[in-house]
Amino acid sequence: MTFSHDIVIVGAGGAGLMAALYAREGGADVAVVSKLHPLRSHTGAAQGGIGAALGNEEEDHWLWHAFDTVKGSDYIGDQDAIEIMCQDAPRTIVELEHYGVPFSRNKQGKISQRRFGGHTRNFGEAPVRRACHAADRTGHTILHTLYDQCVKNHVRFYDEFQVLDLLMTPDGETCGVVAYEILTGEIHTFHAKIVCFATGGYGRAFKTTSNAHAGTGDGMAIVLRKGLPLEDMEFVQFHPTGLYRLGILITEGARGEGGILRNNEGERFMERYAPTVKDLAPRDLVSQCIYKEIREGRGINGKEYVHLDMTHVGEDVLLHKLPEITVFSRTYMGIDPVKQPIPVAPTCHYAMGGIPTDHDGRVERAQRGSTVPGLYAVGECACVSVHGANRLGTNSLVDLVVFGRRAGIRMAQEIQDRRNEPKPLLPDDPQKPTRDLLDAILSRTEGEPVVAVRTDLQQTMMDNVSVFRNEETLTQALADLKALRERARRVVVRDKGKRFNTELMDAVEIGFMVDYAEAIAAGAKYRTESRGAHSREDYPQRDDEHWLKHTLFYSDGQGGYEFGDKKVIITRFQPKERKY
Amino acid sequence: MAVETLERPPAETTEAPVYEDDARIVRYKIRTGMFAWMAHRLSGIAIVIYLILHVWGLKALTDRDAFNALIAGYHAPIFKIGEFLLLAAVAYHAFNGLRIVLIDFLGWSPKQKRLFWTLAAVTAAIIVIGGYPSIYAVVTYFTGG
Amino acid sequence: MRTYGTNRSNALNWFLHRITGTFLIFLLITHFWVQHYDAQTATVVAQTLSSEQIEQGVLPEYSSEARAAVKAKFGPDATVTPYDVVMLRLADPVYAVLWKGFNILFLIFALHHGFYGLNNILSDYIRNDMGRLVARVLSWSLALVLLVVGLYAVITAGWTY
Amino acid sequence: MKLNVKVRRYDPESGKPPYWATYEVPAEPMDSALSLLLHIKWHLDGTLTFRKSCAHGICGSDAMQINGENKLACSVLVQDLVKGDGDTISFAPLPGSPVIKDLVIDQTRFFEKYRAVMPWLINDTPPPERERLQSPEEHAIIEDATKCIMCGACTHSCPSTWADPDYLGPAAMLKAYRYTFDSRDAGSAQRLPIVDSKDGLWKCYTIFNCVQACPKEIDITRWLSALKRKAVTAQY
Repeated sequence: MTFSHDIVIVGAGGAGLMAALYAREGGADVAVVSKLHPLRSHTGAAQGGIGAALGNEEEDHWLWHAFDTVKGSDYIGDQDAIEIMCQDAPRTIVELEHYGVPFSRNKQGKISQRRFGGHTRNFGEAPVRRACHAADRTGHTILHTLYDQCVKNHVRFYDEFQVLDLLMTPDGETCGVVAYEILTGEIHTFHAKIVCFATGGYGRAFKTTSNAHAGTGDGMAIVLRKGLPLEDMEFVQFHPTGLYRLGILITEGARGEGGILRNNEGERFMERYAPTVKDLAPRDLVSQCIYKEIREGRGINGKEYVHLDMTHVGEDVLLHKLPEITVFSRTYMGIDPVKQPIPVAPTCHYAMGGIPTDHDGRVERAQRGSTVPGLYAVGECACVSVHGANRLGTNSLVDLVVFGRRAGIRMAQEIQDRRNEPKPLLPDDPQKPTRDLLDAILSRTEGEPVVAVRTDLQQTMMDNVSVFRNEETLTQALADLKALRERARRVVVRDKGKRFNTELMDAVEIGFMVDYAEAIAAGAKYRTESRGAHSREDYPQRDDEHWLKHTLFYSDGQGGYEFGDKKVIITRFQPKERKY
Repeated sequence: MAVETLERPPAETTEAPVYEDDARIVRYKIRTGMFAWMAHRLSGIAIVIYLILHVWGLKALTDRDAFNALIAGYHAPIFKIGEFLLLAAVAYHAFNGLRIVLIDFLGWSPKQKRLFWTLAAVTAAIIVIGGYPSIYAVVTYFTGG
Repeated sequence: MRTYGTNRSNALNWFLHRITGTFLIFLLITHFWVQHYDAQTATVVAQTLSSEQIEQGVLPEYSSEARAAVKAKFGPDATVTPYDVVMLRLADPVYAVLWKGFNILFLIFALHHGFYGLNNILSDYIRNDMGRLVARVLSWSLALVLLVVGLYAVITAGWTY
Repeated sequence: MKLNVKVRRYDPESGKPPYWATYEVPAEPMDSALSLLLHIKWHLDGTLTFRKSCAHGICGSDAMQINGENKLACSVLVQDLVKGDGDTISFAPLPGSPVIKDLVIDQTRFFEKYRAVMPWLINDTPPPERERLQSPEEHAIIEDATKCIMCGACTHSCPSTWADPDYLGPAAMLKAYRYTFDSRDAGSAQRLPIVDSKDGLWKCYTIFNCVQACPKEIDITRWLSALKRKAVTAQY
């Protein structure tokens, strides 16, 4: 069946819903196609807060926020985009509040704000209260409120439809997507003037991750397969405080409320690495410090974790400001954070890189201005780039809402401008590649199960491409991925049915995962310096002379790839040494 | 076929059925709340049936002999047992009803489990004390006392 | 898509259900006390009669207080049957109005409470609207009949005594 | 330890009614119930179908009936379900909605009810330049209700829902509460008539199955009672 809409948004997390809502309010006919029900999206797992220089608790200025973001990005974030984001953030948060997001409040009845890693007052002087929050369920409340608003505004939802292909005319104009309806096993074509990807991150490519099972980065791989690039894929954020072994996130807000990291000697080791902000240093730094402590034998009981000590902050703070993580610790670790420290270790958390876009979410083919007609990307799957080499805590939600909003407004405008044009023509038999792909998997009777391939992929990425990398591990990872690419093409599924065949979707996803995992590993090997979350043991220094630039990864889909470069935009803040 | 969709049209293939269990009562773990509710409903139904018979019986109030016969009938052993069960049903229904009112009107929902056990104890005491004469009468009747 | 929640408010009935329920607790206690525990007025006493006795017309034996009260009221020759014990209260006009008022209130509250509850159950388990309507009409009709019967009995009781 | 995992299976394409399948699964006491299902799907039987996503109790995908009670599979641990080796854990789909396949239910009706209660902030006065003020006390009234993840464990644990599929159910009415009692909302005149109806509030008999089932430990009954009182006072 063919569905026809002005705009098709793929993915229904914070970015997708924000774009849908603003595009809808701009008068466009918007469909949101998502492989999960929108409320199951991973935006809901964002805990600690959303940063904006509202100044509700103390003096704050958007320029300070911008400076922190630039410094956090290790000077590779595009400063024009960062300025837009930090300037837009307060207004956007106020709009979210008007939509009904139940933010926590301070005594004056204003939105309550708290400290977060890397956010400082007056260009790095001391930590500042900037993270607006709803207890430690900030993403959850934003996601639900946005969904409520989209329902109110009659956004059309296609829930549990997995998009498998992007449709483009021979001239390179976007004309729709092909999606697999999980419920019925039918393949559908969505015919549209604009397609917007909001498919989120790829944390599931790593063994230990805070990301959902659904976080398989489908959108990035689909775009990559169309010959479009992925930007800065080597920058993978590891959140310093995931629950040991499980990877479930313990928000940075825990340290914002006073939590302290300690090694096996009980030492507050962050004092040594970041004397000014201590435990509230940015995530890349804290993750690297934890790994160093563990390597130097100061992990707890000789194991690969350290302690997050919350015992001194008091039961009241834990129960009212951090209730979720208190429950997580109790449920999954059997630990009461009121009385005992929480065992934590870095966990794969966020993709700084992604589909390159301009400030309105329009996807770019190569250099700035080379936009792909009708194609947008927002959220974690996109790379504007505001996060550069390392994202600051709270800035993911800021990115979602600010650029989701801008893309939505821009898309509605574009639909208005193009209202007299017909939709670009669909290619002949648009569903054929998808049908062939699925038929090939379903007809195979001999081969490995998906889980074997996925486990090996996650293991090699974890061993070789995580917090610390070097030439040797990255070469190993690329060799492994080459073999995994072949294995992923030969996976077999036992479920041959049409109704709700999740095993079939797993088999498709493993193909996607190999594609962008290669972009991550190859990008990491290509960038011979250490910057932000990308830490090369063989090139421990930042190298602004050669590497103050973005990388663009192009793939031929067969394991062949090449790189392009893109200039970093610097407006106010000249690169200097990054010290906290 | 291109569809300008306002509401999503139904999928084309719907041969595979969904399985819908039409049962109105589902097997589920019984905790205090659900037990209280089930007992409340059952006792309620019992009391309504009694109410119907009782009010209907009031017709006898206009006739001396009929009324005396009716009351005499109430003293048969089977009615004495019924009397006890009625007391139990009424006492339970009354106190659990009180619990529901406290929950609905005063927002005592967080205390509902404690409330249940407290009122259950009170109800049990009332049933024992209030039901003693009926049970005693039946026991002495059967033991020939 | 089905439309939900389009009919009229049921808040009043729900509220009354709780109010009548609460009142019924106190009314019941009084009713029980008078019928079973007040030695002067109890018509049902802790005594068991065999079926033969009932067939022979044996009546329950009342306490000395009840017997004394009946004889004091209706004269030394009066018999002490359940009917007389009831009439003890109803024969006195002032007292009778109080008791009749009490019983009428009790009757109305009990019928509303009981039949509203019954209707809840019926409407829960009957799914189609027609079935619900039929059940509702039948059950409330029964309640109405009982109300008439009950009112008649309570009001006329003791007139001929 | 080894556990016997009983799963209520239903394959619509086989034309057969649901049946119970048993699998032997190795498990640790601290494993979540979801990990048992993942083990079956990944290593024993790939056709087993269930929803899952975040795996730590915030997305609400994997609500199901576990050992006869509705729970989130990812938020309940093996040690809380069994005593030891060789014990049995049973998994069944949420009761009261049509089953699509195995543990996957059709949530169409569930979300129709959610939509029916107008689950959004209604306030026609032009918003101020900055945020609308709300005191911490006013925020505290709705905070518990904002924890809801719409997993459906509550609505599908409610005997009123089982008996009458048209009953709005706790999840939808909790949403109604969340917005009606938001100090910024002015829509109770529109929202209350929906919940004050034969499909709504009055079929809540304070059974507490919903509170027991809620993985976020929301005292749903408490908030529905408050909504009932509001509906009554709004009438008179």
